[in-house]
Amino acid sequence: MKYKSLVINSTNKLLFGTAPYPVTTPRGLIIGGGHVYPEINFTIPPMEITEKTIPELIPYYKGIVSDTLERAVHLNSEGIIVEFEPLIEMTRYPEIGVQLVKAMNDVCEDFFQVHGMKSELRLTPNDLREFDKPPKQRTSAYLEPMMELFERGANAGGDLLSIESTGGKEVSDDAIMMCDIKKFIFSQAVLGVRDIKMLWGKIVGIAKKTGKIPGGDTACGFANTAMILADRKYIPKIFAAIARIATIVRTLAAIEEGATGPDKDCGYEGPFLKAITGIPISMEGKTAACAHLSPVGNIAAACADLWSNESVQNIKLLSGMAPVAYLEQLEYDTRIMNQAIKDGEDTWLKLQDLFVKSDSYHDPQAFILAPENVITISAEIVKGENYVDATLRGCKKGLELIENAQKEGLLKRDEMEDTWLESLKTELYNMPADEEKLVEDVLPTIDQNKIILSEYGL
Amino acid sequence: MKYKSLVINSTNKLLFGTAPYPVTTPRGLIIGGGHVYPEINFTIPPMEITEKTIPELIPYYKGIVSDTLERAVHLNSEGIIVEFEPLIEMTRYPEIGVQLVKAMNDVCEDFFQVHGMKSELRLTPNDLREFDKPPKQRTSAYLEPMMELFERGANAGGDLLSIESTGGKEVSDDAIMMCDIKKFIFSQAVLGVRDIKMLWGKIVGIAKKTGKIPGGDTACGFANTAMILADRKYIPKIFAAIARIATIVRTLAAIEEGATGPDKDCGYEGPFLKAITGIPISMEGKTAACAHLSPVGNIAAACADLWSNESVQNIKLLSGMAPVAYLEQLEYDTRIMNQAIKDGEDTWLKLQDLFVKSDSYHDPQAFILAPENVITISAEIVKGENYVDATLRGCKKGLELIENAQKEGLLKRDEMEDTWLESLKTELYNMPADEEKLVEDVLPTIDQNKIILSEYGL
Amino acid sequence: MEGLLEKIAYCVEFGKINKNAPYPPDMKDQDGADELTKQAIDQGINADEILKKGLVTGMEKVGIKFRENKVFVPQVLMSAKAMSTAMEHLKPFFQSGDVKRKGTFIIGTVAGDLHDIGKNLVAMMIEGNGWEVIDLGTDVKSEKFIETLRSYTGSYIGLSALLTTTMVNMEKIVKDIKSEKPDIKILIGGAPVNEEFREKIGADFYSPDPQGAVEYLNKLIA
Amino acid sequence: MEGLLEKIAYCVEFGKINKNAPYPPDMKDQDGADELTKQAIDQGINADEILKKGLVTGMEKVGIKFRENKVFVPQVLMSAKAMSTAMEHLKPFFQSGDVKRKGTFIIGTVAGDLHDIGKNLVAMMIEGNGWEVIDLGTDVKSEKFIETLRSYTGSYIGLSALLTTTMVNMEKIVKDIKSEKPDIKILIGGAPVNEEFREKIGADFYSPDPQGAVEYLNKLIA
Ligand code: B12
Ligand code: B12
Repeated sequence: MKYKSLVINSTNKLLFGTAPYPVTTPRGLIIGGGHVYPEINFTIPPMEITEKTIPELIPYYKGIVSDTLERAVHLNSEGIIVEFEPLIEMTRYPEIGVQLVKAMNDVCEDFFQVHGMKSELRLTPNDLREFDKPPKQRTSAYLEPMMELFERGANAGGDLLSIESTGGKEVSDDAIMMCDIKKFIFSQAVLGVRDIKMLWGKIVGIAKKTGKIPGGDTACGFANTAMILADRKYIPKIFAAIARIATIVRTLAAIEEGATGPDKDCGYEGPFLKAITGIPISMEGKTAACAHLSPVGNIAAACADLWSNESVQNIKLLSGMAPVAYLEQLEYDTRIMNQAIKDGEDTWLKLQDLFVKSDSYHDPQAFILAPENVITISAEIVKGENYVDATLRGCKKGLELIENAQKEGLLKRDEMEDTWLESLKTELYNMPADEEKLVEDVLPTIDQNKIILSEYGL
Repeated sequence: MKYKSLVINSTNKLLFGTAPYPVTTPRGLIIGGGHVYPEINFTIPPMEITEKTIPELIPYYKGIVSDTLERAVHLNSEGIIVEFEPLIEMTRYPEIGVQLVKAMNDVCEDFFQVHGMKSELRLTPNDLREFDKPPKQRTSAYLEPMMELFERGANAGGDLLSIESTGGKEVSDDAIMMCDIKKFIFSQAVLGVRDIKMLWGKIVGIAKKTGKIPGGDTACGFANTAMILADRKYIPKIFAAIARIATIVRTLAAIEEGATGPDKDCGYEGPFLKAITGIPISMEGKTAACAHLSPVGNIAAACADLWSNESVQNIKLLSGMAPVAYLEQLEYDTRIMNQAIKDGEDTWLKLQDLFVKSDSYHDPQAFILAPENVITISAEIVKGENYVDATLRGCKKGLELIENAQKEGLLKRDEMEDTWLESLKTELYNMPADEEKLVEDVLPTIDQNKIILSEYGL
Repeated sequence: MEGLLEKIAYCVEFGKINKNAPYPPDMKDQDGADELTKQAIDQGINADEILKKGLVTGMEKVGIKFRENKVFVPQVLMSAKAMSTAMEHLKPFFQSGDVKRKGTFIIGTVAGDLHDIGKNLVAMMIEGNGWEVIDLGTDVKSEKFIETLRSYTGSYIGLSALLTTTMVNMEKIVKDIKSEKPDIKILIGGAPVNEEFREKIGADFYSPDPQGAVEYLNKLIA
Repeated sequence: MEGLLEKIAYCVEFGKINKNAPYPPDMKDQDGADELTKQAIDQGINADEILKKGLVTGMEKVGIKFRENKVFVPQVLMSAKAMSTAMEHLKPFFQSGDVKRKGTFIIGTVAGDLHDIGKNLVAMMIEGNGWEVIDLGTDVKSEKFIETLRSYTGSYIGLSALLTTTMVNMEKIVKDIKSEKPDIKILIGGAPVNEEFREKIGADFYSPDPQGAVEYLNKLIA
């Protein structure tokens, strides 16, 4: 663990729109520099995607971006991030992805020239390695097209590079379904961290070579999976909350390798990363209800530097196309935040306080995102001697905070979950804080047909 | 004009969540009583609607309402309004509408019994009179099914009664397209007012008879039509702003007839009505971007007692069905507002200030909705000797405020609109402030084939 | 002669109807499209030239400005009024067959639907482009379209719908017309309509705006 | 005898696998589904009864609690484990044909798609209801389904897709299977899938949740 102390250690410095290490983009957005920008994300309805259909895909994607930017101009937006999250085929055959990046970047440049509208493309290639069964995290032939899309896509105009990497998923899915926190921590603090270091080493290399911004990763595939399952009452919310904390170190590892932020939107480890490292972060909350429901609609905004809708299909709503409607919603959300920033620290903190208090006592998953709790938990994490220890400390602290808040009657309790709090506690307090021992403990309980340990250097 | 002075005459009393005359619903929502509730509204994708398809429609509508209420329970909502805006056939053949009201109300009651979830149906029959060409506002055979749906629907569980009435539309459409403010004022202050009085006399009668709440009307068909056209740059925004002011008296006339609020969501005359009469109001802003884009995303919330999404089709988003996603967004929006209310006057005013300042200087249509301007304009309106005079006063005052703000460099100007400001001024200052004279002036310029004046008692 | 046609085009472009018209203020007391067209005819200028080089050219210019958001609808409406006033003078030439419009376009908002603002704009832009437009208004049923088609053989149809519920009626109308006259080209539009829906119901063309319809129609007769 | 089957059902319902299993804590050191099923067989209780009145009944109970959000997935998974452990003892009776499952259900996530959490839940609930389930995993192509169908004639198919892009593959798979075996019933599901899409691609049944699929399958064989 590189970080031994927090970059932000006081609650009233952990705020939306500002980060100790802001990131400046080519067209002049200063992310974390005193302004929150919308990050619009979209996907397409069922459509054939092959190299042959590129001529149809290009105008389609250009159309979405130009409609969206047009609306941004109409609303006097001060700038937006447009995320391109390719569909599988577009990474599998990087030529498709590259051409789409180029086409969309042309639109961005056009709006910059004509209207002075500052926009920037975030390029997030897919992690294809899961298609090997079991996945070959280090030796997969899929790494090649992924890296090709990163490099050629960066050169074609992908100014911010990100990925939602999937290292550890062979174990985490089952761990979530069984609510096995030990196995889950193993998947994150051992497998996840190892995989991220390898992968982000490469991505940061490409960013340096192409002069682009190595944004960051997200534990979407882990903690959001848990969140969605908890939302459907498939697993306890308290498990999802602790699982969220358990993902922090894996995403942190990308920053240790050189990622500078803004991290990827679809995870909620961002506030912890910001406290620990000072990078600007992208977050999503209520206005991502098009992509998934969540218990953190407002509190997610508390420390956001980019405010995202995660993903919406390009379908027609009564008002027009969905990405345009969502851009408008994001823009209005950020207008309030930016107005509060302009009005000075008092108002800034007050608005944050509204975001926080309005959500945090409804659900443990929201509660742990309150800046105060983020700082407390992060401070525990950086005390860790290694990633496992750090994770364990974070999880224990999180559980303690939750338990106390429930006891004090502040945080809503769900009776069905009480026994789960107890069993989580038991598990956490009976777990080794050392990688080697944890591996030894967990290995016999996992299905060796599903995972190749050497692909994690184990 | 019944109202001679303002019920609310200080800016810091014109706030979201509170109204001098709150309205209590049967299941215990107190609208305007210190809490902002979401108002969810939805419509269905293309589907056959006849008495024969009732058996398919019922489970469909029940499904939407129960999914939505389930989400509201999940989010610990303190209550919601569900608006039923029927499709034409459901008013044309009231049996369909009545059965759907009953079915949805059963769901509401069920959630009330099982989960204590307080919800209430707003029933908004369609104004069918336009189907006669030219419309017969008073003698139309269509009035019968409309009133039947009001009455039987009220008895079946439609607790709040509303309509978007269309009196004056024969003239207003052309007036908007030609940006003819004189003709537009005629359509509102003469035709609109006369029609509303007739119609709301009946509706209030039904409300009394059935023991239900006569909510209110909206000038959606007039001012929103102008707003949408301005949004597409078809007409100047400044015309749309003044047209908005010109609609106030017609919707006010419903309150004079006994409507108590909450008025219908899809208009922005609400804040003025609140200032003048003290009723609670329903508003829509950014979270109605599914139904229409707008320049008033945040400022619309400044004085809202209900917060609505106007309408979203029941289509599938990545997260689930659209009405559920929008209910979630509304709930999070209102959580912040309610938290601010809880935190006391300071925070309450500060949040309102953020809503206001973040929008009001971008567009004249937003600007006139700033509480300060609402009060100034409303104060002018109540000085009016009659509806025409009142309207003219309001419009002149609005134009003056806009002009000054533009001159001071506060309000964004659009060069293309400058000549329109001038010509609007000329027209307003050369117009009679007296109904009879206005009628005399305007009659020769309107197409008598399109309107039957006797249907307005003219 | 060139000068006169240019002047007519200018009057149409800026919506100068006739001498008495107060609009636009800076052309006060000058001749308008009305007077100039009469003069052109009196001077023996070919009516077809007056139509194409004068009136349609003027409308095309304002149409382009409208598409580029450089003028508002009322300005286009004034242009359209200037054009239609001038057209009165050309009537005899249409009747004699000396001048032809590009073709006939029949438009209406479908049964059950009363929204007509969008439809009116489409009608106006197509008319201004030199087409004869028959506007059947709102709430129009299949029979009405088919009946009108009988009087105007070889014309094109435009349907508008703003309600998702009336999209079903749009589908029905398309089927009814096509089963009566399979070769008729049907254009559709309105906020809830899209390309996918067009394909589904077997209409021939969808456009989100009037311009697209104008271009499509012109291509059809090219 | 009744008592024993009830106990087995109870063990399945509460996920008591065997004596050594630590879960649930309040059944520590008691016999589990494993031991009790063996006892039942030893006592000569009809294997079919053990399956239906014991195991399936237990799973049904936990299934109902799950649907009503009274238990979480891990609890259902424990029940499923208890059931499958007990099933080991019934194997010989299946082989001899003394006991039959309700039928065979082949399930997989379609080609290009790796999401399997939803599919796994569906598989689990159907299996627990007394069906044989063949889980082909994720990223499954038409050939694989058709091949599997050859070995399990008369079975039913379930397809899952979570990406809008792989919905196209779902369509293809349905077509491929139907053109090979027109009578096969195909069930589909996954977040982006809906009834309209089902109709479009010609699948037989769509359900947003596992319960719907279980009910549909049971109706089919009723
Ligand atoms: C978890 C998850 C993942 C995990 C998957 C883990 C796993 N082992 O499955 C990971 C992180 C790996 C992942 C990867 C990706 N994902 Co993903 N993922 C999700 C997420 C958050 C939840 C899905 C889930 O498990 N839900 C819980 C289960 C229980 O629900 P379910 O699957 O719907 O199943 C239920 C029903 O549908 C039904 N059912 C399901 N199948 C069947 C079958 C039958 C026969 C029947 C009757 C019923 C039925 O019963 C189930 C139980 O009730 C969704 C978001 C969302 N809102 O759904 C995105 C989502 C599906 N993913 C998405 C995307 C884009 C991706 C990636 C492309 C991301 C990327 N950029 O790399 C990759 C694609 C990988 C691939 N090729 O498949 C998008 C899809 C967008 C689109 N247009 O298609 C979503 C919607 C997220 C978003 N909002 O953008 N994802
Ligand atoms: C103005 C308006 C009205 C006015 C109509 C005035 C008029 N004379 O047309 C009034 C108030 C009367 C009205 C009434 C109703 N309305 Co209305 N209305 C609108 C509104 C706000 C704007 C529509 C508009 O004029 N747009 C501007 C024009 C220029 O755009 P356009 O029509 O799309 O046309 C453009 C293109 O589509 C294209 N085009 C149009 N037609 C054609 C045809 C061809 C051939 C081609 C090529 C192109 C083309 O070119 C045009 C120019 O660019 C919309 C909201 C919205 N977001 O659209 C709701 C809306 C359409 N209405 C709606 C509803 C529900 C109603 C009512 C049922 C309300 C009620 N409860 O009573 C009634 C129905 C009356 C009826 N039977 O038709 C809903 C429809 C929802 C749904 N699922 O269908 C909407 C979407 C509002 C909402 N968000 O809920 N409405």
